[in-house]
Amino acid sequence: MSESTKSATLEIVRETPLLQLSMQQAINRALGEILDTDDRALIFGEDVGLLGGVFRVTDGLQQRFGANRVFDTPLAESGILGTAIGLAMAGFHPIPEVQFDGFAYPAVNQIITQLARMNYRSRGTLPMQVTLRVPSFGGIRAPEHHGESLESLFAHVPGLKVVSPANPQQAYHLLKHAASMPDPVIFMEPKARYWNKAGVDLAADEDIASLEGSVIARPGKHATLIAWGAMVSRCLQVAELAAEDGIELEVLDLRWLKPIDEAGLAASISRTRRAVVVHEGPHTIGLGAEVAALVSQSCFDTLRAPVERVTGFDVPYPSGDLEDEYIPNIDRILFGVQRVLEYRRG
Amino acid sequence: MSESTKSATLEIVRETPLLQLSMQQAINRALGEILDTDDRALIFGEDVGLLGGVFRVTDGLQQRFGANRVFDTPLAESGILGTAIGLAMAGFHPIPEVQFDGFAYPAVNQIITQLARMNYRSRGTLPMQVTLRVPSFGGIRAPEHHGESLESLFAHVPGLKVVSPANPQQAYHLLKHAASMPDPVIFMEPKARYWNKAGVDLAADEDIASLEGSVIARPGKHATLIAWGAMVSRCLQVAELAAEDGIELEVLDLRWLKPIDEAGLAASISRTRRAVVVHEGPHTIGLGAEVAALVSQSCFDTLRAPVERVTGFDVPYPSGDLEDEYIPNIDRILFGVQRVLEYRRG
Amino acid sequence: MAPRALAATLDTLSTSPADDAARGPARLLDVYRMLANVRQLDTSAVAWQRQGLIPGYAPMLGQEAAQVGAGFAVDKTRDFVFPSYREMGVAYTLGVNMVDYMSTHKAIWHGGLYDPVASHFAPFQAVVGGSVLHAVGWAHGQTLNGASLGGLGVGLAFLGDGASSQGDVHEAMNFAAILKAPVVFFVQNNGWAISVPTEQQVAGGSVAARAAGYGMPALRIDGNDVLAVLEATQRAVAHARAGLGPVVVEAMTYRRGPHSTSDDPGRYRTLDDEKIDGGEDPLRRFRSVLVEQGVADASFFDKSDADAQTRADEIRDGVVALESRPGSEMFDFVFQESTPTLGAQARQWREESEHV
Amino acid sequence: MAPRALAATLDTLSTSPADDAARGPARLLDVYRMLANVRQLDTSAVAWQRQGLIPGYAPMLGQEAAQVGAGFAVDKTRDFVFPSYREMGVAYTLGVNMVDYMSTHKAIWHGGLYDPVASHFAPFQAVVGGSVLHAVGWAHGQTLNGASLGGLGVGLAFLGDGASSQGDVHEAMNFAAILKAPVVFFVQNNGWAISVPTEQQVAGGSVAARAAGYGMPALRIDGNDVLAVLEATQRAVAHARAGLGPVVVEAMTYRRGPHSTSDDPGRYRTLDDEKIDGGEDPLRRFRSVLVEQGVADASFFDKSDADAQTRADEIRDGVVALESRPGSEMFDFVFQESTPTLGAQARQWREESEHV
Ligand SMILES: Cc1ncc(C[n+]2csc(CCOP(=O)(O)OP(=O)(O)O)c2C)c(N)n1
Ligand SMILES: Cc1ncc(C[n+]2csc(CCOP(=O)(O)OP(=O)(O)O)c2C)c(N)n1
Ligand SMILES: [Mg+2]
Ligand SMILES: [Mg+2]
Repeated sequence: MSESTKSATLEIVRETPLLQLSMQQAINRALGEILDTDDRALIFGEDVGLLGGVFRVTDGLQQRFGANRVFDTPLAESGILGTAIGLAMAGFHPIPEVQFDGFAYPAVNQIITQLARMNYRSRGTLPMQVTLRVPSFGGIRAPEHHGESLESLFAHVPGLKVVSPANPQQAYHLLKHAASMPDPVIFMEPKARYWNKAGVDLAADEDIASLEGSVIARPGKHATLIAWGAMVSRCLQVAELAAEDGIELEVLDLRWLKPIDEAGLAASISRTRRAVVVHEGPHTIGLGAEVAALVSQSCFDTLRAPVERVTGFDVPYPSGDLEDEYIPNIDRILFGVQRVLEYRRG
Repeated sequence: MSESTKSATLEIVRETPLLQLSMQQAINRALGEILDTDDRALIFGEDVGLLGGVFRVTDGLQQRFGANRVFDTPLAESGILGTAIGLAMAGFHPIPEVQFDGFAYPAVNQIITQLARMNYRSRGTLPMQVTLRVPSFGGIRAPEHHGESLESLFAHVPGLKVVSPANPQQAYHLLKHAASMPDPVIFMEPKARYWNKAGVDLAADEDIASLEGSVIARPGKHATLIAWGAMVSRCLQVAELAAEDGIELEVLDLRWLKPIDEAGLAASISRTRRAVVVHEGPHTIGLGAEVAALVSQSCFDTLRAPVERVTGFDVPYPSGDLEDEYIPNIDRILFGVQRVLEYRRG
Repeated sequence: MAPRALAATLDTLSTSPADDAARGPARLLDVYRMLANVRQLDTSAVAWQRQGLIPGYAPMLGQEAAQVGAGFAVDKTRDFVFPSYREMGVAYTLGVNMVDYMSTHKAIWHGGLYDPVASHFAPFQAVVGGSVLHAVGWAHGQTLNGASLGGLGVGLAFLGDGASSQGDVHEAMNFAAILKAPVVFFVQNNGWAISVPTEQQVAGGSVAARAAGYGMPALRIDGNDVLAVLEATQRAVAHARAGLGPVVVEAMTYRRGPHSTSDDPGRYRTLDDEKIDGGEDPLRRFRSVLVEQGVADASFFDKSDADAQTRADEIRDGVVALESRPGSEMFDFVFQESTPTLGAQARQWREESEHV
Repeated sequence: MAPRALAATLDTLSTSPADDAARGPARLLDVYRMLANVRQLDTSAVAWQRQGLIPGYAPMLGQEAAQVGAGFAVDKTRDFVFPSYREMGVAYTLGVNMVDYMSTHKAIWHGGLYDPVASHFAPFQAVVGGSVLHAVGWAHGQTLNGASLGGLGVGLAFLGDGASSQGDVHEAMNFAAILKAPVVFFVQNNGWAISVPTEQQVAGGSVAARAAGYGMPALRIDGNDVLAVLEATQRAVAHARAGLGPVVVEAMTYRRGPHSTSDDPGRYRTLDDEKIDGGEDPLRRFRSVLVEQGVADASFFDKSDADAQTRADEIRDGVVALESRPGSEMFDFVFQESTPTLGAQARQWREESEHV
């Protein structure tokens, strides 16, 4: 997608100083603006009110918009999603939060059988403008179920759109964009990146097209690393390291996990001819499998090595102490890069 | 897997007449034997008792084994699975039924966060010998949610094993094998095949190895069709048709959807050099993506065309009238075959 | 199984001003006409299935009083009904286009072809307990919108005794009571969830009895007495409309037919059970009332039944005429804004299946 | 928030023969010693977190009476406890190895390193409401096994006021009542679910009050009175043990500390609120009782507190000494019988991470 490259460039060439925001602040700011401009928008979930959410992402919003617009619910995720669906049927724009990814499972029935199908079932008469925020992925040494990767589950479900920002700039704009869409969007926030500050250009959202598809986070020519969420910055680190050895890795930030930017993937990999997809979730039938299958098909003639997948293992997400063994670390990604670079047809 | 071929051959060379059973009868018979030989085994779910299940799969079992061993539960799938977990913790061997695939969603939280993790969480001290039967897939013109394909969801989850039989012989033996395993196994019964009769050799289960991995349902050399559940017989039909045109298609019945028989896939496709994977579930991040990714990697040098995926579309499972448009039909599979056969490097 | 009137906290529920009108003779005749329509269409639909016109159907024989009574209490200019899969009688009473409603049983479109927004009747829905929370969310939306003249719009969730076992129903009742949402949980306790009798389903024996645990009023009523249902539902709706919060109405009725056209009740209950537990036919009961009150006579019933037959025949013609929806609609209705992937799949489908 | 003793259907619950023994002086001293141990370990664990020894902890300050009282009612030769994530005091009372228990807070192993089978204490579990159904299933297993001399083994599910909102808890109560399973649902109503007070969580205000809807007896007790908790739990256990079915015990208590070491209660309640709502410290209350009854004096308390400190220090040493589990265990415990895929992943992990 050519826009992708454009928006990446944008960050480099602009001159006015950027606001330094953490992703948590950027999302908080976007939510405030959404509530401000769309009075059908409602935020609710567990502890999103007075507490401002366990990650403080909704900090100050109840104080600012009142307890009708921003409210705490009882502790029941299916209830939260089911209520959101009913509110959307009544013409509201719910922006529910599930407190941690691992607690989206109790809501899966409502998400799959109801949220994702209501537009279809009603033949388009009951659109589901529901923006579901899910603090996602691991890396914060949290208790069990507090760091999971549900993108494969969500993105497999027809009727859902899924997006994950990699940095504060994206988080701000992608959330506003997602919230403007008349379809259910699952917004997966990489919680390991909540506190990292980076420049945000609040005015850069004029061009909707630049918010669709993937972006090239770093251009390169020897192989493409494909990642999303917190793995994007890790891949950028890997690219930095590899550059010291003269290896130029392109980093493609997928951003939209559904729909997947097939054209963007094909464009990058037909140039670099080698691909490594990196994700935190389990390997088997992870989103990496889809990416590998797509690329293996679209770049069949140009690929010089099998697509490598560096992913979480097919094991339950381990406790904090072992999390660095589980989440793709720099070493494992480098091994993957090495495999695609050294591959020779047998 | 060499055993696979052996067992396939077995069906051809044996001389004693086989019992003609439908899959529904074969499963019923297997369940009866399991209850007979393992007194820790319990069957429960909605309407599995007096009614014998809506598909009559548990017909007569309550009468035979009593209402302590075979019992109806209240209408709550999370309750069924959660109770099963507790019974397994108490040393029982639960064989719960979820009435239709689409009603497994309410149980997903218990399945993913509890059933699949209890052995891990307890460091092997609380094994989960739970055999969950799920009438699966479409093709019976049923109401909404009565025909879904949850294999991608299940097989992605670490800690679960997943298997789907393609014919009565397999159903009988695979269920008994699955039930003998000390880990949670999801047994996906292709409901469209419940009523088709075929020969069953009750005595053929001495060789456990023959129940693992995939089987070659029909040997061929021009391309491999990979399928499971009800799609196996459809692929066999396709192979029959193609043979009239001199095209010899191999049909690989995957059987185990987790763990996937990577060696069996590689063996077949390194011979045929072309692969089409066929499944009913949605395309994106379907199990077909994993199969395509695996094969694209393991057969990178030998593949002569990109792996084709002929699958359900990324749309909610449609109503009966459109189901033949949704489930891969013979035409669509043949188009897929054509694409892999006619592919020329650009 | 004999349904007995049980008014848990009846006193807290104000009587609605509509009650008297509900008992006026014209209204009573309307109610009967609708009962006759529903009975006829239900019986016809079973026949259509036997004739191969539709692949399946879930009869509501015996539940006409519960459904028509409840339907008459709905203000379809501002209330909204959240049905399950057996609410044909509610749909009919609400004026849903019945050909479009029946389309789901013809396997044309899962949610039905009717317009849920215009009908104030949510799409047909098969996940047991799945739509109950939607009623709560929708109702809370009415609170947020603020009451207009005459009070709040009320969400009516229809669920069965079986559905009451689902976790979602508990979450819905708790959310509704916490939010003070204007919802009526209308439980048709028809004695069965497929083959499982209420005693093995509903611990304690009554869904209405659970309401107290949420601090919610409840009415447990004879669901085969159409006027009792109408009155109870009106009172419940009035309570919710006034902003006083949710109410449970448990209508004790009986599923006189099979669970669906593919069910075989002989496996789990005898014909004698059915006769004893089913009690008197709700239509016959209402007919006696009308005759006793001198409101109607045999010619009225004959005429109503004949009209019902005519309407059922018209609906049949409509259902026969219904054609499959074009396959392209599979792709069209997934999203409001489609995606490139879906567009590509639709194109491939057209090439391979429509050969265009 | 002042906890009041409310005995919903107390009369149906027989008094257990153990009640008197429970009040014997030796037992009373044991109870106090355990309260002191638990208070000390809890306070220490918070300190460990501040010192960076463990990454996080969920304090149970203020809930000692509820947890120790309940723990003393458990027969650990045949009952089985299904905890959530805040049941340190129950674990301690049951004799769970506390270093192994604390390992989960050190982020060593999610379920804890203790042996749940030997301890009769299920793995540490963080999904709110997630283990309640397991207690029901396990308990039904005891029914199927048949009562041995002295009655059935009882499953004790520990849940919070927040957890009571989960659909699973409803399904569990309904299943248990239908199955007449020997389960005690022990609710610690500590006033809060993170930042959400019980009033916004539990419609109707009481989890115990819901039991009636399932035809189940319930006891609502002062959860800060350790003897009241012990007695109520014993009665509930005895009821279940006798095969009379499930019981709800709602212990009204107060979470005096933050939800977890990363929580900041100042955002949602004031120190004044805490003082007023928290009431008197449960340890101090029990101390007064012991002094009044002449069972213990200052030297006993000093000694108990000092011993508790010693034990906490020992546990600290154990926790400090705990090393990370080898990464290979990620693969070892997924299944009883591993798979080729997992084997290959483990090999690759070893090559790339352990360089073997
Ligand atoms: C979540 C879910 N589980 C199972 C089913 C299968 N099923 C359809 S209807 C039914 C019984 C429903 O009983 P009840 O709620 O009493 O309604 P009734 O059929 O009596 O109208 C069952 C088990 C379903 N549709 N949804
Ligand atoms: C299913 C689920 N949703 C959300 C959470 C996040 N969470 C952890 S504890 C908690 C509050 C629990 O409150 P309560 O049940 O009263 O127990 P308490 O913390 O007071 O002991 C929440 C929301 C979770 N662990 N599980
Ligand atoms: Mg029913
Ligand atoms: Mg609490």
